Amino acid sequence: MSGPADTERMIEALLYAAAEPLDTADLAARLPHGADIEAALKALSARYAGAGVELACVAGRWRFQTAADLAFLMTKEREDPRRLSRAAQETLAIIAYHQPVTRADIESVRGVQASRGTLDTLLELGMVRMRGRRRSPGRPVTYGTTDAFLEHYGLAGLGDLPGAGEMRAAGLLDLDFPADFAAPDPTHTLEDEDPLEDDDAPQFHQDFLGVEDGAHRGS
Amino acid sequence: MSGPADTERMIEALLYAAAEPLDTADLAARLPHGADIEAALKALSARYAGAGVELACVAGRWRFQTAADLAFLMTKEREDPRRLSRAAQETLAIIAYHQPVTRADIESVRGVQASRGTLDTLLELGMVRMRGRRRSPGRPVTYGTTDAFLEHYGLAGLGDLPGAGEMRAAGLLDLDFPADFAAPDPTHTLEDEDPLEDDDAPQFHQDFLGVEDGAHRGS
Amino acid sequence: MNALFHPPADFEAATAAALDDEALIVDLDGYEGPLDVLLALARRQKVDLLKLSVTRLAEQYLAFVRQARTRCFALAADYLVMAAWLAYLKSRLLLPRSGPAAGPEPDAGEVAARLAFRLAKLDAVRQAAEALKARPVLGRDVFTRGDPQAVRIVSHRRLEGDLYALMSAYVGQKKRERDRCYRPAPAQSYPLDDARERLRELLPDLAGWTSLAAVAPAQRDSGPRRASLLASTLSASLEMVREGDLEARQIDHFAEIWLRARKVAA
Repeated sequence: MSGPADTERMIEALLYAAAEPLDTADLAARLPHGADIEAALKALSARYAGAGVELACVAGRWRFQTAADLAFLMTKEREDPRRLSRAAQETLAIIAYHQPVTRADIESVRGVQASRGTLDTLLELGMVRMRGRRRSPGRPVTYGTTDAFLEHYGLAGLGDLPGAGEMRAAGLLDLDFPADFAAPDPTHTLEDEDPLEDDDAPQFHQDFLGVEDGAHRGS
Repeated sequence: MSGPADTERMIEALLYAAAEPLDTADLAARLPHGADIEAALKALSARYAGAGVELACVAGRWRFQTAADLAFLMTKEREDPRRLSRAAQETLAIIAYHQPVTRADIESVRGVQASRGTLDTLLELGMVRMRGRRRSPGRPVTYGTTDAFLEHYGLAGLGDLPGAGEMRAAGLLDLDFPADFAAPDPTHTLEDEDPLEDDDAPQFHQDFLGVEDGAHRGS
Repeated sequence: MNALFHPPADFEAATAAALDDEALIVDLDGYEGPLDVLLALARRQKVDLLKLSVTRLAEQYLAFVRQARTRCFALAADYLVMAAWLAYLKSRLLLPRSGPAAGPEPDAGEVAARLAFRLAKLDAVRQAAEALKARPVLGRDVFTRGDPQAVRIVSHRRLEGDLYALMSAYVGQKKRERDRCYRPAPAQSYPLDDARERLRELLPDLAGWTSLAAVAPAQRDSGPRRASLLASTLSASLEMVREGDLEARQIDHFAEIWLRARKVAA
C-alpha cells in the first residue's frame, strides 16, 4: 500500500511527533519495509521549502523547525540561552574547526592559557566531548564537538561549518607549528598540568598514576 | 509587508512552536496588526489537507496534529534504555575505573547497596561483563567493562580513560580534593583473580548469596 | 618572503609610529594576552594579515607595552616576554642581510612570516566564532515543536552519555564518599545565655517545685537536641542557685531534678 507519497506522509507525521531529530535508520525502523526514505525526505524538503516550518538536517538527522526569518514572532518560546563568554565562544570555534584538539592546541591558537571554566562550561553544556587521546608524548586528551553542538547551530555535519573550506585551503586549520617556530608561547611556560614525562614509550597512564607497574605485562 | 502568504507562514510557525493550541485571539496578539487570520487559517488548512500532518481546530483552538490514519506509526514505543540512570552511570564509572571489582566493592564506593537491576542493565547493554572470580572468601564474581564500552566512549583502550589530571582540568576536582587524588589504573590486572569457568556465566547473583559450594576447585 | 623584509633601518619612522596617535589606548583589561593585542594592532594596518609589516607591528607593540607600563607597573610577564622577543626580532629584521645566515637561528623573515600566519589563524578562528554565532540557533532563531504532549516518538538507538558524564559520575561518588567519612554534622548546642534568660523569665511561674525536664524548652525539628537543651538549662539553673534566685533538689542519684524559685526574703 505504500507508494512514495505514503512514505512522505509517514515521515512527515513521524518527524512531527518526534521528540528529537531522527535519522534515516530511526525512520526505517518505523516505516514499512522497502520504503524509499531518501527520496521521500527530498520530496518533503521541497514541499516545505519556503513555508513557516522547514525540514532541516542536523547532525545527520532530520527535524522540522520554524523558519529562521520568523524568529521575531517567537518571543514566548525563546529560552534564555546561556550566553557564552567570548573565550568560550572562541574555544568552541577552535574545537569545532580544528578537532580533534588538545587543550594545548587551543591555548596555542588563542595565545593564552585556557582559563578554568571555559572548557568545563562547554563540556557541561554538552557542546564538547572528549574524543580520545593523541598519540604523542603524554597522550593528551583530545576534544571534539557533539551532536548537540550541530543541533544547536543547525548544522547537518562538520562539513557544513561556515568557512571551513576556505580556512582549510588557506592552511589555517593546520595545527602543527613548525618545530623552529620561536614565538614565545606563554601557555607553555605556565604549564600547571600533569607532570608529563617526555618518555614516549607507550606507558599508558603514567601521567596520572605516577606508579609504573611492570606487573601487568606479565599476566 | 505582510500579505496573506506571510500571515499563513507566521501562523504555521506559531502553531508549530506553541506549547498548546492557540485561538485566533492568541494569534492576533502575536501577529502584525491587521493580519487576516481567518483567511490564513483557511489557506493553511487547505495546504495541509491530506498531508501527514493536519491543521485541526479543537474547541476553538488551533493546532497541528498528525493525521489520524497514521496513528499506527505512533504506537511503537521501544523500551531500550537510552539514558543511563544516575545509579547506572555511577556504577559504570566505578567498574570502569576500579575493574576488576566485585559487587561489594561497588557498594563500598557508592555507599549504598547496589540494586540488582543496575548491574543487570549494564550487563544487558553489553557495557559490562563478568571477568572472573576473586580469590577471596566466597569467591565473588568480578566485573569489568567490555569492548562495546570502549567503542561507545571512543576509547582505544582502558589506558585511555581520563585520569585525575583530566578530571582536574575539566574542573571536576575542586580545591578541597586531596592533592594526591589519583584515579586507579584500570589496566592493572590483579593477581588474585581467577578466570571465569563455563558454568559461571548464567549465575549472575550467586556470588552474593554466599552459597559457594566448593565446586570451583581451581585455586 | 623577501617582501616581508622592511627596507633597512629607519629609526625615525619607528619613533614616529610609537608616538603618533595610531597607538592604541591602553586598556589591558580588554585584552586576552599579548597575541590578542598583536592581532588588534595588526588589524589596524588594514592589510591582509599575511602581508603584515611585522617590523611596524613590533614597534606598535613595544609602544603599547611602554605605555601600559607607565600606567600599571606590574604588566603580566607574558606581555614583557613578547616585547623582548619582538624587539629582538625587529632588530634582526632591520639588519641588512649579510651573506648566509650566521649561526643556527632561522631566518628572521621566515620567523616574522610565521608570526603573521599565527595571527591570521587566530583571526580566522575569531571570524569562525562570529559566523557560528550568526547562524540560526535553536531556541533563539528556530524552534522545534513546542507541544510536549504531541511528542511521542523517541530515537532509541543512541545511548547517551559521554566520557565527561562518566568522569563526573566517578568524581561525584568520590566526593560523596569523602563527605560521608569526614563530615559528621556538628551538633547544635543551646547557648547558656539563652537558657539563663529563659529561666529568669520563667521565675515567677516556678513558685512550686517543677522538674527540670518540664522547665527545659521542648525540642523542635531543627535546632539543639534535647540533651543540649537539658544540659544548658541545668547549668543555668545551678548558676542561679548560686546567685540565690533559685533552689534545686535531687532526691537520689540519677533521679529527677526539681527547681523552685527562692522566696524573696521580705
